Parts: sequence; structure tokens; C-alpha cells
Amino acid sequence: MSAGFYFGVEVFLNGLMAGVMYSLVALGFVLIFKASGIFNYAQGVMALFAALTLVGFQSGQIPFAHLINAVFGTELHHFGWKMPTILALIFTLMVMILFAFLVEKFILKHLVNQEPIILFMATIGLAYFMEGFGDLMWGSEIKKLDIGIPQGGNFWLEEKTATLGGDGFYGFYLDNLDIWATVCAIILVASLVVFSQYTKTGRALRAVADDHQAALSVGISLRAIWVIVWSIAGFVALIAGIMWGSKSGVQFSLSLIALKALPVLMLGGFTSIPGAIIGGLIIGVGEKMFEFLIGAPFLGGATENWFAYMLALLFLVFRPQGLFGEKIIERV
Amino acid sequence: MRITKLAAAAVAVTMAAAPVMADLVFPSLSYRTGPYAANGIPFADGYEDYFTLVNARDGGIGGVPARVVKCETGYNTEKGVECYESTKGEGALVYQPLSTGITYQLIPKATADGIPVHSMGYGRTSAANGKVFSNIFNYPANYWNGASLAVNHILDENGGDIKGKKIALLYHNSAYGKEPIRTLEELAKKHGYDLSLLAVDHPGQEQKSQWLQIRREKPDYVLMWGWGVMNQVAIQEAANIRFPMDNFIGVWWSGSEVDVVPAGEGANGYKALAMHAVGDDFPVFDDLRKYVVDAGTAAGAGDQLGTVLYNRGMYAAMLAVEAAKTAQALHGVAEINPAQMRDGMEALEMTEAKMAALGMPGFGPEFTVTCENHGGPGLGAVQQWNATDKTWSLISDYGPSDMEVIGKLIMEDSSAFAAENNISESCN
Amino acid sequence: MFYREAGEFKTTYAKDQQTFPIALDRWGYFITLALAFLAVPFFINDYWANAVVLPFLIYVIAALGLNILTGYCGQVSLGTGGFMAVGAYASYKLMTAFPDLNIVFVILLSGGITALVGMLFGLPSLRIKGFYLAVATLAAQFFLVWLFNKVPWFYNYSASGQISAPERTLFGQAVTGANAVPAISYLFCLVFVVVLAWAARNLTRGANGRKWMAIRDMDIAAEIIGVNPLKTKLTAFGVSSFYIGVSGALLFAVYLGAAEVGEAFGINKSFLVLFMIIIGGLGSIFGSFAGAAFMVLMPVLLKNIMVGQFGFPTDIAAHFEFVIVGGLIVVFLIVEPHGLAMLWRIAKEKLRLWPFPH
Amino acid sequence: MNTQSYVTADGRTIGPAVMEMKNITLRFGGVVAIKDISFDIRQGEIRAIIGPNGAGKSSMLNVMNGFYHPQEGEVMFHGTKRRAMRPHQIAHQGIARTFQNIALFKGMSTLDNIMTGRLTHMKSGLLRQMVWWGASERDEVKNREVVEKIIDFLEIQAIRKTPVGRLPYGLQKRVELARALAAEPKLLLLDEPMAGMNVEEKEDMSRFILDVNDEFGTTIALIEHDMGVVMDIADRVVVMDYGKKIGDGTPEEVRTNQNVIDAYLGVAHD
Repeated sequence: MSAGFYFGVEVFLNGLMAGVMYSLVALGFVLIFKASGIFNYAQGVMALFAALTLVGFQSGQIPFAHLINAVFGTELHHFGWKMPTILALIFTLMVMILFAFLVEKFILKHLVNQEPIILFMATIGLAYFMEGFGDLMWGSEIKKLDIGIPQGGNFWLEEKTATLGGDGFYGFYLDNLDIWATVCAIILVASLVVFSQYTKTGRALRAVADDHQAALSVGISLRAIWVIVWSIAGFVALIAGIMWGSKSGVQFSLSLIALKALPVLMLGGFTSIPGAIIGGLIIGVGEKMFEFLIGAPFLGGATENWFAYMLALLFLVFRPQGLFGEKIIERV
Repeated sequence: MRITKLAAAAVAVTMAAAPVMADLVFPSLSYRTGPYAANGIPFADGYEDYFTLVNARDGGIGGVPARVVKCETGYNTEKGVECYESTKGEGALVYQPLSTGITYQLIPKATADGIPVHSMGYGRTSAANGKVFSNIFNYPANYWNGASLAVNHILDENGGDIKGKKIALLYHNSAYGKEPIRTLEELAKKHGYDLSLLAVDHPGQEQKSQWLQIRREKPDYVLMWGWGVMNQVAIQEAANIRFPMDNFIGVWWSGSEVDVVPAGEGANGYKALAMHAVGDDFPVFDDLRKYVVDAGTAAGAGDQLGTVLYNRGMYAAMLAVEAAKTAQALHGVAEINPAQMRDGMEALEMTEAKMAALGMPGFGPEFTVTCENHGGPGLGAVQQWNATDKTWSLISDYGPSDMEVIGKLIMEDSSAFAAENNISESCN
Repeated sequence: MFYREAGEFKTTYAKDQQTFPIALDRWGYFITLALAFLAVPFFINDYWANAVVLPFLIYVIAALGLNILTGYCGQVSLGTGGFMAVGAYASYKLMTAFPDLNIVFVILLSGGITALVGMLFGLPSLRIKGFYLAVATLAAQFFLVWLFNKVPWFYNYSASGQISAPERTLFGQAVTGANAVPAISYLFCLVFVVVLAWAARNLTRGANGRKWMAIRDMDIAAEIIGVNPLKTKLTAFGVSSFYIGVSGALLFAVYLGAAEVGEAFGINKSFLVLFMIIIGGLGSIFGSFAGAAFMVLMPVLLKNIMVGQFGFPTDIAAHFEFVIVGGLIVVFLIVEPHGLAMLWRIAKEKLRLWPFPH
Repeated sequence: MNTQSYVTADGRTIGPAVMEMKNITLRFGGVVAIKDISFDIRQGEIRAIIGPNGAGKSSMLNVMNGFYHPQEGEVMFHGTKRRAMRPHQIAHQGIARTFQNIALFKGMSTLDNIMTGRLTHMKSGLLRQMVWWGASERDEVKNREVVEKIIDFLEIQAIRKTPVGRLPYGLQKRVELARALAAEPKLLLLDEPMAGMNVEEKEDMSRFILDVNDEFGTTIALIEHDMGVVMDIADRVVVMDYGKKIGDGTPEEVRTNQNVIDAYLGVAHD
């Protein structure tokens, strides 16, 4: 086999890994959409906010320090302690649950039974709000996020496979961070499945997803469900924020990862958790392979952004119900 | 329409005319918010602090206090326009637009208004041709100088022969990122290296494809024209594939502390171009601490002194102050207007003696601005990151760039602009 | 008791169908128009024109366009930024390729070209619906931005990839380029706004508008009563893109003067215009004006209050701007999901009954 | 095939067949919704299709207006075989309908909803619409006059400008009828026009259907699961059960048909 073939395989594998990273973001969208029919544009900003909060706790930053300094002329920065990662994670999770609670109390509660586009808009308003709020709270500098996940090429794999493809091939390259992300994603999806199949709350969640009215009539509190779902989505956002933030540092641009998840959603459907995973993998592999085979050699590169959307678009034209949807029979 | 009118009335109330004061106005179009805030904050701090220092230490410029008018653009072009319009009425002497987009906006506007623009190391490269761009200055160096400086550095490391070497350019897929391509292609013809181009789409969080390609093709050197999150990810990915950091050279906008810190140890040895010195080992910083930070008048938290971008902001402010002084001497008035400021910039001469007197010996290259050449001689240096003690340091002198190649390109691009916009050349 | 329709009986169907059935409204409209054309040009200065009024007028056109597509025809689009870019680059190419072509035709032709591109990207709307379509239009957004960045022909092979609008005149007055007087740029845009708003009103109140709204409200029923869905949706995409293209051309040529595709026409622009129509009111011409005014004026107003009046540091003010605008969007949606236009209508209905409570 | 015209007891003229369904079979996947059904609808008559829930009546109506395409059989309209076409093309041929679950355009007023019924008669060239003055305005006024007649006829003047979402159920049904009538159809299909109504509303609706047929001479095909009212107003009735036709004829004939009686009394099928 030629080196070119193995490079193709390498790109394919890395595409799968990138796909997992996209799926992590897409999962948050799916959870909320499934339970409440809300297309939560703020998911990306939630990931940013969660990561900011995590780093803030870890490094003992004083929230709103800049604001306080500006108003009172003080010189506050840090509390002066460092928090162990695990404690910081727990605190961040609590903040995300509080966030879910506040979102329900101040936004969702007042928008029950509104059209989807209105709810979508509300989440855009929320995203704006969170962008400003996150910056006010934690500052806008780029922060290093390190919770001990190894980064860099997996050299064991590289050495073991170096002899495969002859002189021009240097062994498969996979990023340790991506491998970790994959493991996390598997655990996350498995626990979500267990949660929704085998716990009472999980079953209630599914009931709400199937039919709001019916769920209400058997006494499931819609509002409690919303808080739970947004909390879980906050947790997923935290995981996504950690994975993406480890790579680039925690900064404003982190919120843009939402854009990477949208074609995944189109492909996999807004309501299917397996769809989010498979869709992510297809998008990841598709855009990487396209860039490798066509984009970089013939089109001058940087095709990935639009190709992901075009792929999803083409797919939908031929299968409007998405990957896992059932064929739609129109009735009147 | 009624709501519009109400709001308009409200705006009118809040926009009560600013008092006219005898001072020299220097607007600071900062971007302390938005996706590039981490870069914008230290620059704005440095820019603003230097004027504070000049006022506190020297009693202003030639006896007239300098006033900094702050306006937040968030790196957004339309907000930049709003900032320009809202500050120009206060008698702004010179604009530092700080984003390529805003610079392009201001080139025709500021020219029509007779206000000079100083785009230091960014903006429209061919504005170096003062014959066409009468009000635009981009000394001491521009992107094309930068590309040439990087190639010169590689030439130095290889004893002047880079025939057959592979050089890859990793660039932000935007007007900014594409700037060096033409120069690098010309230089490739001259020096015989192979150039490959790798575009990264905005914002640049996902660069796996590009770095796998670099890993496959094993270029000898990688140059980077990156911005924002693209820088941090690229440096991290380079470390991930164990690319030799010594051979990875970024432009000056890809070479600040915030770009390398997130990658930790892996970034050690990464290089970037420089148009001014780094670190706080200059007498001027003692003054800054004494008159500004300790006096509690610093623009930021006062912890950025000596960082690359703080120094750049301060350097830009210093050049503005020196140009104002030149203008005052030239026209014999202390309270100069924008047109006189423009003349001062055009007659600016930075010598080692001048910088030493300011407490900044060797802080930047020596250069002279002329009516024809608004870009200076295009001198620049290379700096390198030491991840252990977390410092940048210059590893070369301010060397020349290949003006033979660049000059030709500048003439080409500026005359195309002149033709498109019916501009007749001045300086004759 | 002053604001009411009592005593005004419509004797013909044509009168009954007019835009402002209440005399007071009609007068308000004419006075606003007269002020806009006869008074404002004498008072407008650089700051007002460039910081507030020009962007407001230009975004009104974009908002009208998107409102036709999303508000009237129910097809949510996030490709507005990309379509504006088509308008901008088309006007740049036309201006540089045909220096003698009148600027009015340049702008209109740019709109026409955008309409064609819009219809092309509207084709999938026959099969893809709702949020899926919204996300699908992002494909247009990303692809168009990439294309204008990648193919040097679009920016005349300039080294930087930026496009700059050369000076063009109308009746001897510069309307584009740096020498344009604010009053002239303002009037130029105003004429486009008034004509296009009037055309939009006419398009939406007649047979076309009903077809669009029928598709929006229930596409299957619409098809069964004789509305051709493909043709109707494509018309909406075409008309909408025409407006958006004109708006993009004006934004580039008259307002910005220079532009780079990724920065000026990125995804943020798509969201901005969508905000405008939702805050203003979907399916409302007035809403397009109100929404554009809100999104253009609010940040300027907040900035001037916070920085100018209270002396906030500029960065904190900018953060608060996000918090406040985001918060206001949510509050508006909670108070009145149908936007400022509906609030306005409710206010008028209250006024009509005043001073009696019912 | 019925080609002879005749005059009914109440003096209406019933002409030759407008639409003929020939051996229609419709399947969804493996499920057979309609099995080999043939019948015709004659000019000027009120033709009812009745049957219990799930008999395939709505599917039949959907075949008639081209929303579903049958796998076998053909539809003859005005004596010629109808080729496969989209529903909007069929609307242009003069077939209008109402819906079982009201399908009004919720964002529009009553007047606008009814005006949509005129769309097949209106011109919508973009340029002339943009200018409005002149051609478009005249077109609008002309069609508005037609619509106003229907509004008067159905006694809904008071709710002209009301958004349809705010109307009670019975009125919505009436607006939907008005929208279908506005098209001045050659054949009007009514899908359970009386479903969910109380006795009074049912009587009103029956009266309107009869009046429409009488005054405009509109040919009407309606489906209904409840035999009662239908028997009073229909000229001829097709009875369906489990996708098959089990009876066809005048109300009296059908009433005495053993198969029909069995179906309605729930005799076990075998």
C-alpha cells in the first residue's frame, strides 16, 4: 500500500475524531430541542461561559473584578487560592444548574406555548446577554485551561504504525485530546441513555419529548423537566467547553463552536441523540476528506466551513426527514 | 417612525457638545471587547498610558496637554465608523484604526477630512506610497516587509542559500492573511524555495486538516499570518505534531504572550517578527511606573507593562507624540491641527539619539519618513519565545527587507488604486 | 378621542384597502415623509449620517427584504449576510467594469443579480422546511463568503482582497466615495428606502402577498387552493434577495466605501437583520423600520449614555451593551412576541378607545 | 355512464358527469386505503360519500383533488382522462375544497383568507403589483366585489377584518367554505363540513350547502361519517367501508342496502 493511502486513512481517522468534537456540541442542542422544542442558539455561549467559570474557579479569580475596580477604584484580581480541578468542576456544575433554574424562571416560564421562532429568538437574546455577562464576570483575556487531560500526538500509536506505509509515511497521528474527547463522548452518551431509559426522571423526560399535553396530564411538571434538561445541557456544554477550550485557550471565539454543530444537527436531526453522534462523524469525515482530496489540492483550501453545510444541505434535499427521521407522509 | 424620532431625541440629549479645550486630541479606537479583546486590551493600555505619562512628566507635548478620546470598536467595522465620526469633531489629530477593515474604511474618509491615519504594521500595505495615499502612514514596517523579513531570517539561518527548501504559509483566509502571498511568491522566484499555501478559515478553531498536511509534507519552515483564536490553535497543533518550533515564524500579530501561553511548554522556541523591542528593560518603564501606574491613572490594571502588545501601543503613541513635536517645530505653533500633524508625520525622523533621550534606546528601528515613502525603510527583527521564563526576546537586530521586490509591488497596487479612484499623484 | 376612525366611512373598496385607513395616520405619514425629505437634509451632519441615519436606512431595506421572505412567506433565512455580499460585490464589479453606468442602475442591477443568486439558493426550500431550511441557508452564507474571498476576479485581483467604492455622481453630486456630502448620501438612500418600502407594501397587500402568507400559514392548504409552492417560494426568495442585494450594494458603496467580505458580510450580519425583523415584527412593513431603528440606535444610545453621561470605561460599557440588548430582546419577546409593530398597534387601539376603558 | 340530463323534484337540472372515478386503488406502503372504487359526480348535483371512520373517505377526496396519486385507476374530469398533476394545477382546473381539520391561514383576516380563494383568478405580475396603481388596484377591487357577494351570502360581514384565529369553530368552518366558494369552482369538495358542530350549526351549514348548490349551481361532493344530515341534502350517496364501495345510489336506495346497514350496525366482517 502506498503512503498516500495511509495518509487518507489518517485523515479519515482524524475526521472521525473531529466529528466527535462536533457531536459534543450538537448533543446539547438535541437535548434541549427534544424536551422543549427550543432551538437553543445560546448553547455555544453556554460552553464558553461554563469553561470561563471553570477556569475562574480553578485560578481563584474574583468575579466582576474589573467592574468592581472601575466602580470603586479598587485593585481586585484574585482571591489568592487555587482550587483543585475536581472541586472547580463541581462548583461549575452548580453554577450551570443555577443558570438553568434562572433561565426557566425568567425566560421559559413566560414563553410557554409560543411559536418555535420566538423561542429561538429568545435564546439569541440570551446568548447576547451571556456574552456580555460572561465577559463582565470573568474578563476577556485568553485563559489557559488545563484540567490534566494530555494533549499532543499519541506517539505510541505513531511508532507502532510507522512501518506501515514505507518511507514517506510516519505513522498515524492522533491527538490525545481527541482520543479523550471520544472516550468522554462515549461515556456521556451511555450515561444519557441509561439515565433516560432506567431512571424515573429520564422516563419523564422522554414522555415530555413525546407529548407535552399527555405528560402534563399525568402530572409531570414541565417546568421541573425544563430545569433538568437545561442543567444537563449545561453539563454537556461544560464538557464541550473543556475539550475545545483545552485546544485554543478559553476565549470569546469558543462561542462560535455552535456553528460547527449546526450542520451536524441538520444531518442527524434535531431530536436524535444517535443522530447527533453519527451526523457528527459524517460531517467530520466528510469535510476532512473533501479538504484532503479536493479542497486543498484544487480549490485553494479552507473549504471545511461551507462544505459541512453543503453536505448537510445536499443530504436533506434527498432525504428531508434527516438521517433518523421517518418518512413524512403529508396529510390534510 | 415615531419611535425612531423619540430615540433620536434621546440621543441628541446625551450628545451635548463637548467643551472646546486647548489640547491635542488623540483618539484611541480600542477593541477591549469582542473576539480579539485579549490583543486589544494591552495595546490600548500602552497607547493610552504613554499619553498620560507625557502629560504627567512633561506637561504635555510642547506644553499642550494631550487628550485621549476613547471609543470602543470591538473590532467591528461599522462601530469603527461610528467611533471615527463621533471623535473627529473633537479635533482628532491622528487615527490608529487598529483593524484592517476600519483602516480601509478610513483611507478615503480621513483623506477627504484631511486627518492622517497611522496604521502601524497593518492596514493597506501599498499606502506606503505617499504619492497616492497622502494621509495614510504605515511606518515603520508593513506586511510585505514582514514577509521579506521572515524570508531573510531563513536565509540567515541557512547561510544565504534556501534553494529547494520548502516553506509553507499558514494564513487566515481573509484580506489580512492573504497580504504576504504576492511577496512570498516573488521572493520564491528570486531565492528558489518552494512555497505552499495553507488557508485557515475564520475563526480558525479547527486546523486539523492543515496540520496533517504540514505533517505529511514536512516543510522546512512554516510562516503564519494568523489572528485571534487561530494563533493559539496553530501553535498548539504545531506542538502536537512536534513541528520544530524554531522553524515556525509568525507575523507580529501572531507573536504576543496571549498567543503562546495557552500552548504551555510546547510553544518554546516559537518565533515571531517584531517591529519594536519587548520586555520592560527600558528607562521609560520606570517613568511609566512612577507617573502612571503608581499614580493610579493607568488605563488598565498596570500588569501589562513590557508585554509585546503593550509595548506596541506605547511605541505607536511615542511615534505619534514625536510626529506632533516635529509638526510643532515645523509650523512653529504648539496647538497643531490635523493637517499640520500630517506634515509632522511626513517629516518624522526617528534616530537612536532621539529614542535614547526618551528612555527607549533601541526600542525601535531608526527610520525617516518622506513625502514619497510613508512606510519607512521596512526594518524589522525576529523575537523568540522562551516558555520556561515566559518571555519574548529579540534574537536579531532590526534588519532590512527586500525593498527591490516590495517597492515594485507597492507601486503596482497603489497605481491600480489611484486609477480606480481617479487620484493624481502628489509630491512632485 | 382624537385618534379614531369614527366619522370616516369608506365608500369604495379601493379606499378600504388603502395603507393608512385612519386620517391621522395618513397625515403622520405625510408629515414624516416631508420632514425626511425637506428638513433632515439641512440638519444632517457627518456624525448623524454615518453613525446613525445611513446604517438605519440601509438596514431598513435589508429588513424589508428578509421580512418578505421570513415574515410574509415564512421561510427563515440565515443567509442575509451572504446575499448582501453578492449585492456589494456585484456593485463593485459593475462600477469598475462600466465606469459610465449610472449609479442608480448599478444599485438596481446589483439587486437583480442578488435576486438570481437568492433564487438559486431558494431551490432547496421546496423540500427543506423550518429550522432545517434556516440552517441550510447558512450553506449559502459560508459558501458565498468563501467564494468572494477565494476568487480574485471578484476583487479585481487587488493584492489585499479589499474592495473600495470609486466615486460616482448623480446629477453632478457625489453619492459614493469620500467626497459625498452626508445630505446627498442620505437623500440617495432615502429615495431607495421610500420607493422600496412602498413597493414592498404593494407587493404584500395584493395577490402576491396573499400567496406568500398562505404558504407561510399552511403550505399544503395553499397548494390545494391553487398556489404553486415552488414558484411562490422562489418569488419570495427573489424579491427578498433583490432588497437585500440593494441593501448590500448601498452598504458597501454609499455607507462603508470599502469592505472585506468576511468582516462586513459575515454571519453576524445575517443574525443582525433577523433580530431586526423579529424585534420589529414579522410580517410588518412598519416592523422592519422599527426593528432596524432599534438595533441601530440602541447600541449608539446606550454607548452615549453610559460613556458620555456616566463616564463608564468603554469596555465595561460595551459589555453592558450586550447584556442590555440581549435582555431587552428577551423582555420584548415576553411582553409582545409579535414585536414592536404589535406593541404599536396595541398602543393605537388603546388610543382609539381613550378615554373610555372599553 | 350517465349522460342524460334530468330535472330533480325541486327543479334543479342535473347534467352529465363532471368527474368520474374509475377503478381507483390507493395504497400507503402495504396498507390499502382504497380498493377498486368507481363512481361519478354529475353536473349540479350534491354527491355524498359516507362511511364509518377509517373507511377511506378522506383519502378518496385527496385523490379527487390530486393530493394523492392512486396506484391504479384513473380520474376523468369533464370527459378527459386527467394526467398526474400537482394539487395547485388541479385547483386551476376549477376544483376547490374545504378541510376536515380547518386549514385556514391563521395569520390573515377573514377577508384576506377569502381573497386567497380568488388567487386562481387574479394576476400577480411582480412589477404591476409593485406599482399597484392602475392594473393591480382594479384587479383587486374587481375580485373584492366577488368576495363581498360571498361574504353577504354566508352572512359573515361582521367578521370581515377579524383575524381568523380569533373566530369560533363554527364561523371558521363557514369562512373556509367562503374561501372555497370564492374560487367559483366547477366542483366543490367538502371534507366533513359538519364535523364537530352542534345541531344548530349543522342546520345552518346544511342550509348554506343547499343554497350554494341552488343559487350558484355548484356541483358539490361532500364526505361525512354521520348519515343523518347527509341523507337529507344529498342527491346521491356513495357508501365506503374499509376502502371498498359497499353502496351507491339515492339516499333511499342506500338506506335500504343490506351491506350499508351491516356496516353501520357493526356486523362482523369476514
